[in-house]
Amino acid sequence: MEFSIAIFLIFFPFVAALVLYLLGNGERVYKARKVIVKGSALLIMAAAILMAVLILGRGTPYPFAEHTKAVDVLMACGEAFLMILVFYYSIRYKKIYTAVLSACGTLPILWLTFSGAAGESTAPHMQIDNLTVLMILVVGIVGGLIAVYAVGYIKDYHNHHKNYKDRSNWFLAMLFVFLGAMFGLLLSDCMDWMYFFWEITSVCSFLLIGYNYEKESIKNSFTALWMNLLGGVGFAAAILYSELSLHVFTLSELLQVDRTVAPGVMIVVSLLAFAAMTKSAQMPFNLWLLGAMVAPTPTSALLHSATMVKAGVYLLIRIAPLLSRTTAGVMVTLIGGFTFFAASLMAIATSDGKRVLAHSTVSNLGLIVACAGVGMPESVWAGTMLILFHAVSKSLMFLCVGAVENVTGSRNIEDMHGLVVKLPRLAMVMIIGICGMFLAPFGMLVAKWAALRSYIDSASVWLVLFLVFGAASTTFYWAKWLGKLLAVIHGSQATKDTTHTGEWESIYPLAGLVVAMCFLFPLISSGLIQPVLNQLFHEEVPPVIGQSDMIIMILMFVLIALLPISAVLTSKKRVGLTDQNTRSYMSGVNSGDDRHFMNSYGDPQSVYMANWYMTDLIGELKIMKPCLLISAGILVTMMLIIIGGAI
Amino acid sequence: MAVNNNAKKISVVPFGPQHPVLPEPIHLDLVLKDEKVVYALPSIGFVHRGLEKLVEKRDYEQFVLIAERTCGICSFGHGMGYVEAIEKIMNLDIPPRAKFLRTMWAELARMHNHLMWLGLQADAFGFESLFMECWRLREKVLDMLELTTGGRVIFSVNKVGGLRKDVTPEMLEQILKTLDGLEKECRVVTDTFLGDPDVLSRMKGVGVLTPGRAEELGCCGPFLRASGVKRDCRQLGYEAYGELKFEPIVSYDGDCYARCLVRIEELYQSMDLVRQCIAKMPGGDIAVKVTGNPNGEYMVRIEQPRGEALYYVKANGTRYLTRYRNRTPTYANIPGLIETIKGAELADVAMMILTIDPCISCTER
Amino acid sequence: MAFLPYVGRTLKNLFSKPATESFPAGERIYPDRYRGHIENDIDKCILCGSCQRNCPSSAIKVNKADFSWEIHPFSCVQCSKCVEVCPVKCLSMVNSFTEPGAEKTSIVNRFSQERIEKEKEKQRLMAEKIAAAKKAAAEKAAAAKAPAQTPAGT
Amino acid sequence: MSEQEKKAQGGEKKEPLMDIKEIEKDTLLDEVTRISFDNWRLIQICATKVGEEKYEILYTFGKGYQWKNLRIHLSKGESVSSITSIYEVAYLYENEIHDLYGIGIDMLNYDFGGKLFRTGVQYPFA
Amino acid sequence: MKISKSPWILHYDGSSCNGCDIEVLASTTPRYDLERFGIINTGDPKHADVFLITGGVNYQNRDVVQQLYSQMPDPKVVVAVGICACDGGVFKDCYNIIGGVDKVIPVDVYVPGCAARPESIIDGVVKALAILDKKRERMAQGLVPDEKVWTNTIVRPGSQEKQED
Amino acid sequence: MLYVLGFIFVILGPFLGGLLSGVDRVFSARMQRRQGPPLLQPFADYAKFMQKKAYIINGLQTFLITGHLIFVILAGWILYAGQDILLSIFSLTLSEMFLCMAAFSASAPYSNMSAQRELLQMACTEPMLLMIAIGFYLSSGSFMVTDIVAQKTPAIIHVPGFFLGFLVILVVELRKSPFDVSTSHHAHQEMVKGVTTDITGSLMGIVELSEWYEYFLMFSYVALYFVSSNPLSLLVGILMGCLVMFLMTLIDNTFPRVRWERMLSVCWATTLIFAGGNLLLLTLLKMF
Ligand code: SF4
Ligand code: SF4
Ligand code: SF4
Ligand code: SF4
Ligand code: SF4
Ligand code: SF4
Ligand code: SF4
Ligand code: SF4
Repeated sequence: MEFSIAIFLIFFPFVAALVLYLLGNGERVYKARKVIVKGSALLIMAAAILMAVLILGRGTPYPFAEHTKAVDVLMACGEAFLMILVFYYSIRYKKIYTAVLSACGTLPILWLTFSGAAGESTAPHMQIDNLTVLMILVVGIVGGLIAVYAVGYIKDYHNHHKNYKDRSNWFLAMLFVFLGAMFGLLLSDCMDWMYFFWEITSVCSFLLIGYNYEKESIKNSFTALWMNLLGGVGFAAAILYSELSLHVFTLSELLQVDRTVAPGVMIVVSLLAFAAMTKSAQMPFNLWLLGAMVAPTPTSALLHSATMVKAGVYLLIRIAPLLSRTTAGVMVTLIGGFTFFAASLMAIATSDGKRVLAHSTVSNLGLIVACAGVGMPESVWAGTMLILFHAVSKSLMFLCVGAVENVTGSRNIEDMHGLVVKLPRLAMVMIIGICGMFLAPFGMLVAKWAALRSYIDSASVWLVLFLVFGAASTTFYWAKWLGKLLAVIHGSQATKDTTHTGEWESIYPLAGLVVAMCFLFPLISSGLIQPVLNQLFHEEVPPVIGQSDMIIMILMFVLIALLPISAVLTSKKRVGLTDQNTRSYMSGVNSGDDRHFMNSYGDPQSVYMANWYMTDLIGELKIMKPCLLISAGILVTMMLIIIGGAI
Repeated sequence: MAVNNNAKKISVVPFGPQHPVLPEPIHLDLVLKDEKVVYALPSIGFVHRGLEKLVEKRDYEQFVLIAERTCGICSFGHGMGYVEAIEKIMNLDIPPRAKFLRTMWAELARMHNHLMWLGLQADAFGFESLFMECWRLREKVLDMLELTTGGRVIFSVNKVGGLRKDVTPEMLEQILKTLDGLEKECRVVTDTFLGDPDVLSRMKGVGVLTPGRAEELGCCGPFLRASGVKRDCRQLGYEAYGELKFEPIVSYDGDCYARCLVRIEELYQSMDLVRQCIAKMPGGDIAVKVTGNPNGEYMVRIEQPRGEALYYVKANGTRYLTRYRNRTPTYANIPGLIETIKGAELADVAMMILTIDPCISCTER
Repeated sequence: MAFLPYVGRTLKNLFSKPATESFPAGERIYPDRYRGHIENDIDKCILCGSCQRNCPSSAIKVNKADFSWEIHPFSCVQCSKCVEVCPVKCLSMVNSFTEPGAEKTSIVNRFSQERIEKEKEKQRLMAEKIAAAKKAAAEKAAAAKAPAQTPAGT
Repeated sequence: MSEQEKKAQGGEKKEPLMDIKEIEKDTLLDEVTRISFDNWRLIQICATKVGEEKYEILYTFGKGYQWKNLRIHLSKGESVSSITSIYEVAYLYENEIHDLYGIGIDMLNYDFGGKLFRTGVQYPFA
Repeated sequence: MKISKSPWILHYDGSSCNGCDIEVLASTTPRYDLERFGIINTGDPKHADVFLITGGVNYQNRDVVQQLYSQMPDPKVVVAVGICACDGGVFKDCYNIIGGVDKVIPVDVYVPGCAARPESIIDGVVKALAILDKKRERMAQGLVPDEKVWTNTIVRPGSQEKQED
Repeated sequence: MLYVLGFIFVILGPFLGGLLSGVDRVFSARMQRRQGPPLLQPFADYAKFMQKKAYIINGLQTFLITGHLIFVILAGWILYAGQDILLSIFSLTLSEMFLCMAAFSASAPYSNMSAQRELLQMACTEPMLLMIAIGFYLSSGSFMVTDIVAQKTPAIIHVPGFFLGFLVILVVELRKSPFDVSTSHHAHQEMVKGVTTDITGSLMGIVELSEWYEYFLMFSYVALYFVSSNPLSLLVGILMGCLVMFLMTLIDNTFPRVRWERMLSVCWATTLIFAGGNLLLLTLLKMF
């Protein structure tokens, strides 16, 4: 049963992708396409949930696929195909360095597979344990909902952007390919196989980012490609070293290696961590994620929340026990912590909604990465919790920003002033999303609590500092966004909400999911995450959060939940100001309504209230370069120390 | 479709006329980026009464009382400027005692103004207890004024041809005694303005106006002198100033600190001038008899606490004047103010407005 | 936050007596010259109207017909101009301020009844005198005219 | 006028107390430009109504403690060119003159359009 | 506790000459210290109970005065400080002076004086507090706070009106 | 038992907090050589606000202000009920967030600008607030207040740096000069009345009430540094609390209000130096 579901999860998305692609474009196929996408997404979600139920009920990991020579060869062919694809694009757009990177990663792996230099692995190539299940749930559910959202969105997108060639069949197909690859990655235990899926996601994201063939998209897609390929090279190097010198083929074997006996294992770990950090867009590799914004919203949602970047942190969580109290761990925590802090600063200085989301993704991932780097049970608990909350809330936010942009034509946060009045439903959902990102006891704060504790326990002073300062700036940029949404403006400014039902179909479930997760968070902790810890650390990890804390957190949540609810209630009787309301204070020169004042020329002028950005202090232009240099410096130094130390 | 990341980060807000940090109703349209002022435009007229036209309804002798109510702070100076112009037109030579008394009162008024200003300035950067301290000391100056004129802020002692009230030697004695105590107490306060590191952090380098720009914009008073231009109309020697010894006080940084410094020095200078006046106080009459009506025009320049003020009078030989025009220091300083506000932080705007020591009521008349 | 010059003064203030006056509980003594409000010794007033003409604030109304002198304290700016111009020095500036109030009341000083009588009498006499004078003048004129007129009429 | 008054004014026709240069309206900009090249600053501008439908405008310039005045004469309906192109700070004075007298000022840098003083009476001094 | 135990002041300078203004300010400083009566000089009409207004009203600030008055929550009292605020004072004949404050908003207490001295301002405020309590009582009985019906007697000359509206 | 203590806080907190702020006002006045208001003035203010008509700008505001109050109370309850101090701090942050949002919802220029400043203030204090919890954790090995007060030695012995850092941000939390940039008790503020500019009547009363809770909560945080298993230490804690409150009044009266840049740099630098330094030292001690 588990086996067949696993196979289904990997292959079905590819099949769906093929069907969607072959269906072609045009008005006629739209209905059919909708049915197919929704059906497939539902099937995938159902399969993910079923799998979760089975594995969680089982209690122990489920390994499979022991003898797989033929599959190995097939995968090698696949890798070769991907390499050729990269070659094609790099020659076409004259970016030869991508071809070189691709070759550097792929050729050694091909050589390994075909030469058999490393010998035959007898360990099962795939394994499903609690962590896998957790991730499958995230990818399946969030990814599925994004795919549903994409159908309607991409139609709109082409209605608005007539100048782009309509390749939506291809676009949707790529989304499903992406999902398939993610499942493959999660299910694989063998590093060779993982590498194959890893490369698929890299190439897929490249293709998705460059979807509309604009100059900027192409530039950004190549940035994404070379960074991820560079990570791929790190991955390949890790495989090479581990298979050749340690004769370790799978991650679970790697976790068993005693690092006092084989210090070389740290090289593998650090290389894997390096690969993971590129994929998770940690500084100095955060640029690709920021660039991915140029793609249609579903792409960003998919890349930022549930899939691509989560592959990186997933890998880190997997190897977290190995990172605990090691130099590699220090490297990971340093990079993660620094990224958390620096990216959140840059988010403050940004007004483009999607870009804020991008920075915040980078920043949150930094926190997760740091949690993994600490490698203590509490921190892994926190990291996992964060993955969950982040995936759901962030995808919700992306979808909302996309929807708002479709309605109002702008995704600038400043234009969202008074969204509770303009678009109450979307605003409410966005408020849920934002709360999910940073308010107690939602994801961030619960996790921050544990993260703090583990950081102190692991005695990493710098991390505590990064965390407290990063937390402050995180609060700042989320809160000011939230504030913009909550501004109550005159009721006459309400806008007609033209968001499609199709989009609501994914926005509402996601919002519901955020709320449900908050309510059920003690259950999630004990039912989903605690087992992960037990398996990961091979011991019975005591509950991270105490009973009374849970109660208080739930209490806080119940109180907070009233916030969006009250927004709904008031929206029923129109939140917007009417002419009966008292005027707001404007130094006594209000003129008639709440939007205008008498200016010096004696004419009514509209007030305009912008948020703080501190662009001169922490604008991207100001601090991006130094941050990249610092993080690159840390990375290179630490890698050298680790590799030097191990050799 | 790259969104311009800076385009929407600008706020437009009204500042004044009613605003807690503004002692008077001035209005500014502010355009802010975060809280940095990128554009400001003043509007005046919230206090505009039209008193200049009142010369057509009140005779030239009554009008002294109205002229001094142009503003309650340099009320004395306004009255003095007006009567000087009339006296010049009528070719009256007022007695020296009146001249010395006028000078003494003008300097006492300067002291009360500067102490008041120091308090308001402290308030503008949020130093409440310093504000209270300044105003507590100011009460002593007011006591001296009330003792001699009977008014705390509106004195009503000037008239065409001299003064309406004389002072007794005991009063002068009393003034000298009060001055000594006051000077000692003021030191603590002014030392705080000039030495407290946090106060300095608010004022140093804030709102710099270069001497060149200050001249170009026609600034005057302590605002101008803080930018290093040595011009003080008292040097023209009107009333008894010609017989007193003093030098205009200048400072060269052109920032808020320099303006504060100039005013503090002037406070002590005024104390000195009052002492000089009392020491040299001649005896004799305080007024000459005035007959007839003025005919002609004249413009008087005097140095008010806030800068150079002009009084233009055009008379036509009747009891009612043709034109009375008062160009006040603040009027001349507003363009300079706007210049310094641009690029300042919102938190400093109030302070910057204060550093020209604005007096809206005389500006708008 | 190196050296805080002001702390000493603040602490000293804390332990000294507040500078606050106990007004309105304790009475305040005003300086002699304080210009508070105008009072009229109506018995001396001759209702000449000079104060009314010279008041910059139009606070005084002199009503000769009614034998009253009226001041609007809520209009008076205490400039003392009226005191200066009063020919009989019946006006004085008293050094306490007019009580604030909910209404803008005005104060009317009227001649005492007997003075009114006297004035009326005086006026009557004056009027009679004038009338008599007029009459006399008229008679005179008439007398002057009469000779000329009579012949014409006949 | 009584004898006394005449004496008070110092005889019949006394020397003018102020030194004012009367100029033609058209030469205003030339004169002002010359003055500004000579580094004088603008002290004030002030209008006066002198008789029915007749106005004069007095420009005062200063340099150190010295000063000098220019005066132009206008009649109702005439407008005068702004000197804000030479002295940028003249805008307050010129707007004021427009608002109080209704004298048109051409080419102002900041034109408040008659609303610098939002008075109850339009052009109260006119 | 009575509402008059904590009267907060909003001070606005209408068309005053500053004389009364600085006296209002002076009455908050150590020598007179209005805070003895629980009075805070707040700058925010929305927190104020007592509207201290100095100077007369002119055509440009009447909207401001009315706006500020309307932004003060009931119960509230208005104290006109200084002769200018009482009836326009020496400026009552000026072309731009509408008159005293009572021309545009109802005034509860008039404080005469030019300039009104701090003692008389304190006197006036204390008088106003009694009225404030009375208004609160009326409100508690479900009545409108003001006993008198106030009618706006302001005369607007037509000439400028077109531009403004 | 402890829960009961929590509820006692809920009931007594505002009285003690109001009293503290009354004392503060009297002392402030005396420092300015003024007679000052009666001691119970804050209560009169509160009563006044409750009697005033509320001009509510919008419906959302009522809810947000209530949230503000509830979360301050919760923060205090958590502390007194001996629960997790970090959660108490989160709750406190949350309550400030509610106030901020209430200001945002007014959609008025001064409310909005103050809300931005309030957020900035939160960004200034949040690192140190989290550090407070960390400090207690370092000294007692637990976030639970019950464990913190059960220590042999008071926390101050281990974490004096944290305490110093806390004093700095306490100035911000209590809205005292020099860091009263968003809302000030002093009348003349460029932000008018800061975040409360557009809050009227009974809503403003609720804000005042929350402030008292916060006052007392801050007092309690200070005292917590001095409390140990020795019952006498409770007295020391209360004494130090009073002393610190007096210090705050003194600071309030001897500083001008600074600009936001300076506030940010001072707050972050002191957090980094005092708390960070203390943390580093303790970590090093633990390692060797
Ligand atoms: S989402 Fe907006 S920008 Fe994109 S295609 Fe649609 S309308 Fe255009
Ligand atoms: S950012 Fe928005 S408008 Fe631009 S490509 Fe993406 S979805 Fe379209
Ligand atoms: S300069 Fe200011 S203080 Fe002096 S008279 Fe003019 S308005 Fe009054
Ligand atoms: S001036 Fe004197 S005498 Fe004449 S009416 Fe007035 S008060 Fe009476
Ligand atoms: S005071 Fe003299 S001049 Fe004046 S009205 Fe009386 S009698 Fe005539
Ligand atoms: S004191 Fe002045 S204002 Fe008052 S009545 Fe006399 S003349 Fe008029
Ligand atoms: S009467 Fe006095 S206080 Fe009133 S406006 Fe006139 S001068 Fe000012
Ligand atoms: S009453 Fe007198 S002091 Fe007060 S504002 Fe009016 S003129 Fe000035």
